[in-house]
Amino acid sequence: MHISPVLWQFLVKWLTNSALFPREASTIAPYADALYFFLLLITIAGLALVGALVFGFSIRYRKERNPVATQVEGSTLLEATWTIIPLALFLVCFVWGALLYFRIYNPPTNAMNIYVVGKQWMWKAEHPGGQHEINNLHVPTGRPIQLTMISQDVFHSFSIPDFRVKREVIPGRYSTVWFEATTPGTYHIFCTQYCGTKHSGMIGEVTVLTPEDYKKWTEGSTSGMSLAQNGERLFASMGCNACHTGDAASRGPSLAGVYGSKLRLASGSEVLVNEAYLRDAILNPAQHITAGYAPIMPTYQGQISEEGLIDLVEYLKSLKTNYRVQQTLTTSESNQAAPMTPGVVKP
Amino acid sequence: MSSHPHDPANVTNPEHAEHRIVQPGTYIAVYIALLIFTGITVGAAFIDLHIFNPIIALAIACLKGVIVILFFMHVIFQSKLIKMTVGAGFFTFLILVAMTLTDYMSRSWGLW
Amino acid sequence: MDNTIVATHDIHAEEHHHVSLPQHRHHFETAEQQREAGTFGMWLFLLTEIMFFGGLFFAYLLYRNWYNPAFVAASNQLSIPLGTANTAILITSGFFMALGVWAAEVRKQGLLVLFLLLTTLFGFVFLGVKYVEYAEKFEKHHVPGASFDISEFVNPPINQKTGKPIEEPLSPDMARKTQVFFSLYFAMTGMHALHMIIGIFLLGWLTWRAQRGDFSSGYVAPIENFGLYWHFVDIVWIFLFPLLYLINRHPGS
Amino acid sequence: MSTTSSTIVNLPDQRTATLPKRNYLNAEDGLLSWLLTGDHKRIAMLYLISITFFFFIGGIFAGLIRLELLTPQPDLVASDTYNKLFSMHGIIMVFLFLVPSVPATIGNFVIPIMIGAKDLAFPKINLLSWYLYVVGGIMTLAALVLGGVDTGWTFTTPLSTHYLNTHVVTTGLAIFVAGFSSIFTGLNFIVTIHRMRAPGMTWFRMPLFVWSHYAASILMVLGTPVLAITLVLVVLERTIHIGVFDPSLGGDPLLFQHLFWFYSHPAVYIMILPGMGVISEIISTFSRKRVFGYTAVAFSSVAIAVFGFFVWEHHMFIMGVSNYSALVFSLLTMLVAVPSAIKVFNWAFTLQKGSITFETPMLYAFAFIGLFTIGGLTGVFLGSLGMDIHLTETYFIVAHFHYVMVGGMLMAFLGGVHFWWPKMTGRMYPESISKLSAVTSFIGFNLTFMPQFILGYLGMPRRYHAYPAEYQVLNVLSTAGATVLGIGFLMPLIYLTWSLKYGAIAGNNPWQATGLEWQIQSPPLTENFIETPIVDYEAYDYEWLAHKTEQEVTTVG
Repeated sequence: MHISPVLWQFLVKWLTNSALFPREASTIAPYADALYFFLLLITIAGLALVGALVFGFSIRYRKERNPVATQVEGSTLLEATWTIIPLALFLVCFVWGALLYFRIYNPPTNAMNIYVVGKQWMWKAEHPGGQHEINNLHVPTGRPIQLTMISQDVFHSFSIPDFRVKREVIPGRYSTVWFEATTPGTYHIFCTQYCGTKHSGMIGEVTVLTPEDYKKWTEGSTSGMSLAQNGERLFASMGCNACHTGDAASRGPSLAGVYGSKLRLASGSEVLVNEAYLRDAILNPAQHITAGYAPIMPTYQGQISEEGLIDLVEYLKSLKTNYRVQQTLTTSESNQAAPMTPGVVKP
Repeated sequence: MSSHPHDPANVTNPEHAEHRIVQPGTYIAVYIALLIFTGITVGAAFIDLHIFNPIIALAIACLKGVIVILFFMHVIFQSKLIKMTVGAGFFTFLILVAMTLTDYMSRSWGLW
Repeated sequence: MDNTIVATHDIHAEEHHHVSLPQHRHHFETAEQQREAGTFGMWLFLLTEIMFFGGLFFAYLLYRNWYNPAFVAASNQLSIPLGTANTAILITSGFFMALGVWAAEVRKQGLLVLFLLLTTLFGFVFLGVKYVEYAEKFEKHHVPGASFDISEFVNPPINQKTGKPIEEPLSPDMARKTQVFFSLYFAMTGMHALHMIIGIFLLGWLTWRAQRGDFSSGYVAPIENFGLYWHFVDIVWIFLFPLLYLINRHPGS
Repeated sequence: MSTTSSTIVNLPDQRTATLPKRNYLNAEDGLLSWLLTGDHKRIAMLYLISITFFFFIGGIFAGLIRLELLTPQPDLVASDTYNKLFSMHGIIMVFLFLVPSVPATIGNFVIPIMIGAKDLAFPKINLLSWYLYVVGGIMTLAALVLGGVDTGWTFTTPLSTHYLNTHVVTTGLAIFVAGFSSIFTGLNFIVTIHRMRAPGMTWFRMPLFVWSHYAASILMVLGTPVLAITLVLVVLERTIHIGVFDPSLGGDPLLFQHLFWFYSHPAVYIMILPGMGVISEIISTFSRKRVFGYTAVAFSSVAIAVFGFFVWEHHMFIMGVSNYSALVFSLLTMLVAVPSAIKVFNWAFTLQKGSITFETPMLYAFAFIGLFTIGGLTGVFLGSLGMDIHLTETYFIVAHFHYVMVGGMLMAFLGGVHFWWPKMTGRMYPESISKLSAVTSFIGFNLTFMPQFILGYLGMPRRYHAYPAEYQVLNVLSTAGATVLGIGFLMPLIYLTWSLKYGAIAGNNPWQATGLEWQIQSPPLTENFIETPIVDYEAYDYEWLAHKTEQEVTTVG
C-alpha cells in the first residue's frame, strides 16, 4: 500500500481542519452543553434499551428457536412503567430546558447594549459609542453584552454557535439576546433563518477581545459621534423638539427621564418605557398617547431608517434633563431654520 | 349480500339515529326567532354597554348559530356521532384561538 | 347489475321500512347506512369549513384588539340597513332551503322545486346587495391595495347640523390600520360570497334534478346534504354581521 | 410447512398456481377504466404510481443538494438555484409524497378490506381526491418548469410575500389544491371506518393500521383547512398587499407562523401515524403474535392526534413569541412524546415470546423502530426550550426530521409496500435482493444523516449554499451516505417492476397473516368480498387462523 505524499498531506490537512464539537466561548455554553450531554445520554440509553430488546428478542425468539409463539395480551404494569418513566425523564428535560431558556433570554441588568440591524444580506452592528460595523462584531470578554436586534426586511436569525445563543431578528420589533464571551478569538455569526437568495452569505464574525484590546479598538474606530449624539441631531432635524420642549405647557410630553419609567397612557393602561416602546411610539404614536395629551403626533413610519430610530432611542435613553432640548430649540428658532414637521395633518 | 341483514348493533349504537322529518311549523318558529334575534342584535349595538357590546353581539350570534345547527341542520335529531362531530369542530377552533392567544396575551408581560 | 340490486333490496324493503332506490350504491349494505354515511361525510366537510373560516376569524380577533379605533371607524363605514337586510335575506333563503328539505322528505315535487327556486332567488338578492356594498367601497377607495385612501378617517366629513365631524378623527398611523379591517372584511365576506356562488351553482343543478323528479321518491340525501352546506354558509354570515358591521355603533362613547 | 424453517412464507405450488381469473386489475380494460374508476384498489394503484413519480423528482433534488454541499464553496449551482432546489425538495416531499404516501396508497387499498367493506364510503370523492392530487402535482411541476420557487417549504412571510420574484402564487395554489385531496381522503376514511365496518367488526377488533389511519384522518380533516386559508392569505398578500402578514401595514408576520404551524405540526403526525400502523401490522405478522398492549397502542394513536394540535408553537420558540407561552408549549411537547415511546416499547415487547422470522418487511420495521427512536428522542432536544435555541434552524433539526420522516415514514412505507405487494399484485417480490436493498438503505440513511446531527451541534445552519471549510468532512460523509441511500431506494423500483411479471405467484395469504385482507384472493375482486364477512375474532388472532387453516385442509382433504 502506497499513498502518494501529496494526497496524504491533503488528507491529513483536510481531516485535522474538520470540527466535531463547537468551542465553548461564552458563559452560557457550558450550561447548554451540560443539557446537551444529558439529552444525549437519554437518547443513547433509550436507543440501547430498544436495541437490546429488539435484538435480544429477535435472537431468543426467532422461529428456529421458538417455533410456536405464546400469545400474551399485554401488561398494565409494563404499560405504566413505560408511560411514567419516559414522562418523568421528559419533564426533567422540560424543566432543565426552561431554566436554560430563561438564562439565555433574560439579560443581566448591567449588560452593555449593542444594536444589530439585519437586512438582506448583511448584519450591521452599532455600538453606543458610535462605532459601526458590518458583518463584524467586536466585544470584550468578561462583560455581559446585550444585543438589541431588528430586521429591516424579512425574518433573519442571529446565531453564534460557539456561544450557544441564537435569536430571530424580526421586522418591526426589537428582539434581544445576551452573552458574555470568555475567550478572545473570532467566532462565526450565521443568519440561520432562510432569508432569500444570499442567505448563506449573511455571515460574519464576532471578534472577542480582552477588555484592554477592546478599549483600544473602540478608540480607534469611533466615528466621532455617539448614537445618542446622532439621535440628538435627528431629534432637532425632524422637529421633535418643537412639541417635546419639556415645558409644562408644551404640546408633547417631556421626554427627559422617560426611559425606564412607568407611563400612564390615554387608554388608561400603564406601560414600562423600554426601547421597544420608544420605537413603537415614534412609528405608531396613536397607540401610545400619554395621558393628558392630544393625539396630534404624526407618524414617522417610512421617514426614519431603523438606524435613525436606534439613534433616537439611544438619545431618549440618555436624555436626563430638558436643558439641551431647549437650547437647541432657541438656536434653531433664532436661525429661522425650524424644519417642517413632515406630514402634519390638521386636526 | 341479502342473506346478511345488517348488523343489529347498528340500530342501537350511538352512531345511529332514527330518521325524522322536521315539520314546517318548527322551521317557521325558528325562522321568526332568527329574525327577532337579528333585530335585537342591531338594536343592542346602538346602546353603549362598554365591554358588554361585543359580548352580547357574540352571544346572540352563537345562539342563532346553535338554533340553525340544531333545527335547520337537524342536529338535535341526529345521532351522538354527529353531535360529537359538530362539537369537535368548534372545539378545535377554540384550541386554535385559545392556544394562539397564550402567545399574544402574554407577549407584553416581560421585557423580551 | 342495477336491476339485481334493486330486486334483492325489494325483499329488504319491508324489513327495514325503507324503499330501495336506484340511487343506492352497491357498496352500502342498506340505504339507511348510505344516507347516514352521507350526512356524516357532509358534516366532516363542514368541520373543514369551520377551520377554514376559523383562521380568518382568529386574524380578525387579533387585529380588532390591536387596532380597535381603526376597526371601529372602518366598521362604521359599512351600511347597517344593507347589512341587516342581507342578514334577513340570507336567513329567509336558509328558511326556504329548510322547507325544501321538508318538501323532498314528503315527496312534493312541485313544492320542492318552488322552494329551491326561492332559495336561489334570495341567494341572488344577497349577492346583489353585496355587490352594491362592494361597489361603494370601490368608489370610496376603501379597497386594500395601492389606491387605498385614508383621508376619510383622518378628516371625517362634517355633520351639517352639529358642525362637528360625524366620526372621531383618527391619527394617520391608526387610520392606516383601517386597511387591515378592510382586508379582513373583503377576505371574509369574499370567501363567504364565494361559498354562496358555489352554492348557487349547486342549487341550479339540484333544481334541474328536482324538476326531473329525482328527489320525489324518497331519495333526499343530496337535498339534505346541500341544505347542511347552505345553512353553514348562513351561520358564517350570522357571525360576520355583528363582527364586521356592529363593532361600535354608539357615537360619543 | 416444517416448523424449523426460518420463514413463514407459504406460497402455492408454482407449477400449478395461477393468478385468479377475475380480479380488480383485469375487471375492466383500457386507460379510461382506470381514469374513471371508483374502485379504491385501482385508485390506490394510481396514487402509488403518482407518488412514486414525485418521490423520485424530490429525490433528484435531494441528490443535487448533497452534491452541491460536497464542497464548502458554491460551485455546482448558483445561490438562487440552490434555494429553489431545497424549496422544491421540501414542497414535493412533504405535500406530494409524505402526506399521501401511506394513507392514499396502502391505506386506500387495504382499509376497506380490513374492516370488511366493499369500498370506501365515497368512491367518487376518492377518485376526485386523486385528481386534486394530480392537479396540485401538475401545478407544482408547472411552477418548477416556469422557474421554480425559492421560499422554502415553510413560505415564511414577509419573505414569500414581498421579497421573492419566483412562482410563489402557483405553488401556493398547488398546495391548496393538494391539501383538499388530503382532506377528502381523510374524510373518506373517517366515514368508512365509522359506518362501513362489517358485522362483528367492533372498534377493538380493528387492526391497529385502521386505528392509526383514523387518528391521522382526524388531523387531515381538522388541520388542512387552516393551511388552505393561510395560503390563500399569502397569495392575497402577495398579489394585492392586503397587509394581514405585513408588519409595515400593521400585520403580524408571526400570525402566519401560528396559522402555518397549526397545520404543519399536526401534518408531521399525518405523515408518521400511518407509518406506525404499518409497523404494528408487520411486527405482529412476523412474530406470529398479537400486538402487545393492543388498546394502549390504539389509544396512543388517538392521543398523538389530539395532543398534536397543542404543540405547534415549538417551531417558533426563538421567533419572538411570548416566553410564557413557549413554556406551555414546551411542556405539551414533552407530553406528546410519551405516546410515541409507549408505541415503541409495545412493538419491542410484541417480539417477546413470539416466533420471529426476518422477511424484508420485518427488516424495514426494525429499521423503523431504531431510526424512529433516534428521531423521536432528538425531538426532545428540540422541544426542550434552552436546547432548542442552539439547535433550531441548524442541520440538527434537518437530521431530526429526516430521521422521523425518512427513517420512520419512508421505511414504514417501503415495508408496507413489500408487505402488501403480494396482495396488491398477486405476485411476490424477490426476497434476497429486497433484503439487500433494505440493509443498503438503512446503512445509507445513517451515513447520510448521523453526521448532520454533529454538523447541527457545530452550528451549521440549514438551507446554506456555502459553509465554512471546517464542516466539509462531515458533509462529504453525508453526501457519500446519500449516494448509498439513493441506490437503496432505486433498487425496489426496479425489482418491484420486474416482479409484476416475473414474481412468484403469492396465493391468498403468503404471510399467514390474520387481517381480513389476507383471507381473500390476491389480487382481490373488485367487490373485495364475495359475501360480507362476519367477524367473530379479535385482531391478530393467530390461533383462529391456525384453526381456520386446519379446517380448510380437512374440508379439502
